[in-house]
Amino acid sequence: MMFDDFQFSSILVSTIRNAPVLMFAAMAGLFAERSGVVDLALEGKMLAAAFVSAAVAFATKNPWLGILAGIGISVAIALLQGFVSITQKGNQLVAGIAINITLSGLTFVIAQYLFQQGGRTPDLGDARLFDIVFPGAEAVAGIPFLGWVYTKLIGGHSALVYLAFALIPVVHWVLYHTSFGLRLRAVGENPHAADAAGINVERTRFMAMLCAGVLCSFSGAYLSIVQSGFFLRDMSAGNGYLALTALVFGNWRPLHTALGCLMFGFFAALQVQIEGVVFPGIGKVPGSLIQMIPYVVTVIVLAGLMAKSVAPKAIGQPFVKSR
Amino acid sequence: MNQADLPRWATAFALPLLNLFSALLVAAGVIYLLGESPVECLGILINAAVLNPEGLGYTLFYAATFIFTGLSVSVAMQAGLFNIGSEGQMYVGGLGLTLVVLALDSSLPGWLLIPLAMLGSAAFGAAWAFLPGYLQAKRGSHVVVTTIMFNFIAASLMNYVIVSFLIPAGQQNTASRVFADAAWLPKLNGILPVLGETPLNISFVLALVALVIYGLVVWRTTWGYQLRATGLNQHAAHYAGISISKTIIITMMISGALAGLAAVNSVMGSTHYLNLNFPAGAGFIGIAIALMGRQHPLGILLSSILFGALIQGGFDLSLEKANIPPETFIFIQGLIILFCGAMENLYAPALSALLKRKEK
Amino acid sequence: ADLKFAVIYDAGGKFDKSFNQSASEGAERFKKETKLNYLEVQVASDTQTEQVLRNLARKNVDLIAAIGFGQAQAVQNIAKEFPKTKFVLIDGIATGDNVSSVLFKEQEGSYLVGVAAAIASKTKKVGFVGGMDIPLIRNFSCGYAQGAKATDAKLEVIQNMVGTTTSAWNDPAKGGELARAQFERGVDVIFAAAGGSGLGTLQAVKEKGKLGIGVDSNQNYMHPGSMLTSMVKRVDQAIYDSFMQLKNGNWKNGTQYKGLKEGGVDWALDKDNRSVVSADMEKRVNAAKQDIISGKIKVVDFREGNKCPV
Amino acid sequence: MQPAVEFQQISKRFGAVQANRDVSFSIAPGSIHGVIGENGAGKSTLMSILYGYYRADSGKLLINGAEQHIRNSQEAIKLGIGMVHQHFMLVENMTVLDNVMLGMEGGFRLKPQRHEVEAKLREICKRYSLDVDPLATIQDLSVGVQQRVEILKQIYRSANILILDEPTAVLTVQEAASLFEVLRLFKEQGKTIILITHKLQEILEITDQVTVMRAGTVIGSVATAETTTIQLAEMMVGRPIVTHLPRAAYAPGETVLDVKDLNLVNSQKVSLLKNVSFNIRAGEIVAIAGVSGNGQSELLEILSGMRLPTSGKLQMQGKDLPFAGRKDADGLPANFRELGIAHVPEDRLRDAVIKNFSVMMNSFLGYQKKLGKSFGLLDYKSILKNCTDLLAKFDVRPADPHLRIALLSGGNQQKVVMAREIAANPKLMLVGQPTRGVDIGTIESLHTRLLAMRDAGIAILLVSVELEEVRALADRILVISGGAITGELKAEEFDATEIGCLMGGIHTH
Ligand SMILES: Nc1ncnc2c1ncn2[C@@H]1O[C@H](COP(=O)(O)OP(=O)(O)OP(=O)(O)O)[C@@H](O)[C@H]1O
Ligand SMILES: Nc1ncnc2c1ncn2[C@@H]1O[C@H](COP(=O)(O)OP(=O)(O)OP(=O)(O)O)[C@@H](O)[C@H]1O
Ligand SMILES: [Mg+2]
Ligand SMILES: [Mg+2]
Repeated sequence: MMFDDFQFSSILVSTIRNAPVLMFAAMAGLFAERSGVVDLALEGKMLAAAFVSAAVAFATKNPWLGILAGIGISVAIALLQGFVSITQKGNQLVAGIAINITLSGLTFVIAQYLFQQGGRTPDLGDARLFDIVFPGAEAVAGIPFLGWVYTKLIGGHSALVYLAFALIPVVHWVLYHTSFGLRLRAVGENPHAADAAGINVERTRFMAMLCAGVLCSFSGAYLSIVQSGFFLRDMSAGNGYLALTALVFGNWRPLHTALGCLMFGFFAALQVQIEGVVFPGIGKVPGSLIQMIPYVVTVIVLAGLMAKSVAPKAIGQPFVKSR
Repeated sequence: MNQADLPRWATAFALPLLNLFSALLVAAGVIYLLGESPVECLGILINAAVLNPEGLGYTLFYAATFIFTGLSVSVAMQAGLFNIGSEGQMYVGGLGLTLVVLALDSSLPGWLLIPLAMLGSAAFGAAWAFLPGYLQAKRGSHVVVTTIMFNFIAASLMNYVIVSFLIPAGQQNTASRVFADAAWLPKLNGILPVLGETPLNISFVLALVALVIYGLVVWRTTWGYQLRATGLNQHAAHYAGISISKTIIITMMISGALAGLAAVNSVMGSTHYLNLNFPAGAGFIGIAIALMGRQHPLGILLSSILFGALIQGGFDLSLEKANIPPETFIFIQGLIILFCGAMENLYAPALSALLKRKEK
Repeated sequence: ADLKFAVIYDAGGKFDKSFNQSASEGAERFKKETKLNYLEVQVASDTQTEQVLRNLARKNVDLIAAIGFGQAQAVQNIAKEFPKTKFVLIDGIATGDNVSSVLFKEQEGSYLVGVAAAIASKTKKVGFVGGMDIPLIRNFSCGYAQGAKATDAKLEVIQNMVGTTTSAWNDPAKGGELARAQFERGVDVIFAAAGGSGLGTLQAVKEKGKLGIGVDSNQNYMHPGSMLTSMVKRVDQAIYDSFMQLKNGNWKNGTQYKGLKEGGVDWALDKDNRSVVSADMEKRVNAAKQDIISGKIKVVDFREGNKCPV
Repeated sequence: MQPAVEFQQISKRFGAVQANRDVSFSIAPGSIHGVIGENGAGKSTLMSILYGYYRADSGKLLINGAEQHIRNSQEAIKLGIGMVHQHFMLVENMTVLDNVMLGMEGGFRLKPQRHEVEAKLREICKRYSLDVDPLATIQDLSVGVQQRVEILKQIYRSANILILDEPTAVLTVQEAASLFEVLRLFKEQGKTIILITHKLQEILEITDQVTVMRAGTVIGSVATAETTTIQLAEMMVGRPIVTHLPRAAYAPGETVLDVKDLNLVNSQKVSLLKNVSFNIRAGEIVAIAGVSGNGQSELLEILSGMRLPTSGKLQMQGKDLPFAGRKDADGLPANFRELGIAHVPEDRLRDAVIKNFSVMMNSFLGYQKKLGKSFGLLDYKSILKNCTDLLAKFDVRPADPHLRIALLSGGNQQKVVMAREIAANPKLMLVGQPTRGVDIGTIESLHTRLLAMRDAGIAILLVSVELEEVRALADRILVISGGAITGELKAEEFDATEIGCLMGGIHTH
């Protein structure tokens, strides 16, 4: 295969498919972290939601019920995380890591107990979420550029993909144009000031965790009932941490964070495409080195372009009303 | 409501024990649901991990690795740096020692080769941590993010190096050749035959030494003072004339070196070759250990042993009980971290109330 | 007393839908036929392998099957320590009077599915999704490419690996994504050798109405009609044979290489893929099989020179 | 008439500290009530109880005659209580508008309310002559303006009982005066105001009644008209206070610090210091007077090595200060300290102490390198001894070297910092706002220390916004405005009006 072989169009479509997993999780993290709770537990919530969504979708043959159940479990875990890090004022990093480890084990154990397939659920078959084909897609498919845009780039994805992209302006709006968003930001920036203004800091943080729970569940559901069609142990595969990276990268702002997710999606897609490509002058780069691309790019971008990211000030600190 | 009202014995022992007990109670519930007797399982677990000398040997063997990764994470935390990259640093550290060993194991005696190899692992680990440290210090790039990235990069790089250069011709195991005997760490069962056939080796002793040095350096030296000052208040540290960037870079390199040294135990003490993904999460467990052990030498030691025991005991238990997959113990580890590491105040109010009532 | 048997799976685990699972099927068949039970364990690291092997040997297990190349060194060590215990090692080589090593010529089976893929492909582009860039997986892909290119020299083979960490074997989302990316580049047949991630690949294949090729055990049943075939690696047979030999008293040590000729690898043709395998294809694949067995076609083993001829 | 607020036997304890003990007094509606007391007397704690931050261990709280159990600030706000805290309670990266709205948004969508509130704010600003831009971001505002935002918040919330905890600690005289104008307007409207301050002059100026606290208890409540600052001071500290401290005759030695053409331009290309030149000689106190935010902080930072100047010649005893060729100031303060420069920074909590360290561990911050034994080990034995000595000498209360320093009151933290820097036996002492938030007893002792240092031949640079302090200490006064020195006066030429003009950037000569 030669260098000019690789296809930009395919990379773009792939980017759009790759991004939602990160986008949901990063937006979930955004709610939690803007409220001052470090969310290292994205991975765990994602995994739990992936499992429960798949299991329920399989049992009921209905992907929507699966998604609903996924929301339930993810919210439950987020609230547990809230109990530990908000009510108990425990170490938020420990809580996050503990939840990830716990769920990595627990999802396997339960999946194994229920299905006896090595921590896997059976194939969902028709209970997977279908791709939405836009009306008239067939008719325009033949038109050179527009056809591709309509049927492949913006059409032909699952509902969750559209939800993910729709979320970007919504999260932005909630954060900056509603009283909830105002309180959320205040609580994450200076909880003492918020408290003095008569805001219940703990309740606001719990609300944020609730949002984080709901959003993160979509990420898990997307993995299991859209992308894979079954649940497999540890299938979150580090995406929770990547989402967190995108969040830091995006300076805890919705639009920039989404951009970060798209960037990861893009480089993952690019990496797929240039594996095995013969570069002029360089030759074939070993696949394992190509796997590094998204990560190396992130480091370079972080070090070069957007050196200083400013976290919400109160992040990671439990709110204690004294000196 | 807070710990301050409680006597020392309560915060140092009673609360952690109550928390450990709670975690085990939840675990027992799950084991019961899986159809096994929790009491019997606990018996097997304790026997396999602690009472049986050989099992204890394995427990301590695993603990030795965790002490190093736990120290790696802890020392960075003292400077306010959350080093998630111990995993990658340990992995690359393994390469450092392997290169030394592969080059010299036919010519040097063990007493010279082993320290050299350890130096190699520390140097490579430190080098791998240098860039995240440098970028944090000079460019303000978040060390959490860069170290996560460096873990992925290490995985790719090591995959490339091992597969392309280290696998002996015609072999399919994704590992270097087996080291010559000179590079095998002396085992402790030479001195303590009761341990039986365990890979427990002198790196456990080294780990204990490292704990002591860590404690001394952090709490008793000027440098340690500067380290903690930087971690607690960078403004004040700057005011005090401490070079923040130097402290950050050096601390990250020490952290990386400690992570690199974690490779010594598993590579030179057990498998005697460098294989793909050999750290197997030990770097991440180091985070849990540092957090649970509150970055305190004794805490790190105890949580390392607890985790070693869980891995060893859990493995043996899953051998005996087909219904309990080994993953159950990942779950239990998580529970223990959650209860002991993040909910340390769970029982403080109740205990405090109880003590007050007794006083009256 | 009854003979005692044991199987040690590697980190992939008994249910990997791949060679560990195949091993367990072999042991299960043996148990059914002989009513002789066996122990089974899964190890997480190379250190544990040694521990388990020693434990089992001490419990006087007569024959221990160790699955996966990662266990080679441990088998070598423990076999020396316990000369009375017998060991059968899959995918790796250990020496000793009490050790039998079984290796498979994956390249030969892969060659056959490569031929099938080349015939089935309408776009003249076929894909390969591997778990990790390691010699074993390279050998699959190299055999596959050899078969495909031999059938049609102009045919393009596009390869991707899932990752470089252990999650590379457990990332079906990425496995699926690789498949979709390959489809967009025109691929219409994909051979997936990526453990759990490969299941995601095959799922995507089905969803997009393309053809997939399974690996290790016969995976045709997973998506009937969407599976072109599977490259079966008869680990089950190797385990079954080894157990049986011990029972019958004719157990032998030494290293065996099992290719097409020895029935160690093959392509799978059953009711589930009957509909997609044309008579012509069946004929040509079987012809290639005969040529390999007879030696007329030499399939290069990637591991020998760390190079692939195509 | 019913008192607006009545405390009955309020007690509150933190661990070993009895912050309030049986506190009882009442506050008449429509009055301005002063609360004074030494650092750590329990003033803030009492107000926090009133505002629902803490719950009293025992005692009763009556608001407008009815007993109330205020469990949190929401409930306090509902009762019409507002509080302006010692440390501003503002979200720094938000606008004034958002800060005012916070907690009182009045609907899910912000947009419609934003317009309404903005209009209302502008109107309030006009009515009370408060100059605040509702759309400015807090972190861009000077402390004086931030203070106004706090007041604005309370007006917007139409608080009827307003608590102000040391509102003037960081304000200039002018700023304080305009604050008091607003408070008088409040009073006219029948609002009740509780004012905590360490400046007795202000008590006399504006309050109707004053309550004095000491060690958690009430010493007495008196009508302001019937008392004097001297009486109040004595009630507070339990002994007479000397207001005019004795000092040796002005006899400066050789030049210690020489600053020539110092310029500082920040990353946004704003010029913060402009051609600043001056010198300080041994045995004199040179004060920099000015409204805060006019370059004083930056000047101190540069002279202590915490920040690099853009250009200029800085000499210490005839030798250049060692920063030439450096890219950043990382680690530089250590070099400056070695030359005998000690520094008491303006923001002690941020720069001068590590809150989570014990007093002892803070007692050598900055001098840690000097304390090393062999192998870089710290010599805890002598550290503990030194620390115990310092605590005794400076009367730090409680004198417990193992206490976390955050648990000391602000004044006592300041004493620890001063003690540490003085003990270093410097040649040049840089002192920023040494008595900010400190009670008068402590001010007296800190001033005595500084004068003793001067008399001992040490060069001292004092940065202070308190003209009283400048008058009490300085031998020479430099006035800074907009980053430039706008005038210089000798101690005997002290003239508050002229200094005020210079501070405003108006040259009189
Ligand atoms: N949250 C707390 N935990 C422990 N001790 C506290 C706490 N808050 C206050 N204290 C202690 O209670 C006492 C009273 O403190 P408070 O802040 O009320 O004093 P203050 O009169 O406001 O002093 P200042 O004039 O310095 O502001 C002090 O000794 C202080 O150290
Ligand atoms: N008098 C002493 N003699 C010897 N060692 C001491 C003495 N006082 C303190 N130390 C040591 O110094 C260490 C830190 O002292 P200290 O507890 O005052 O500081 P800290 O800021 O509270 O520390 P930490 O960060 O652990 O809370 C302690 O762990 C102790 O080992
Ligand atoms: Mg106060
Ligand atoms: Mg104060």
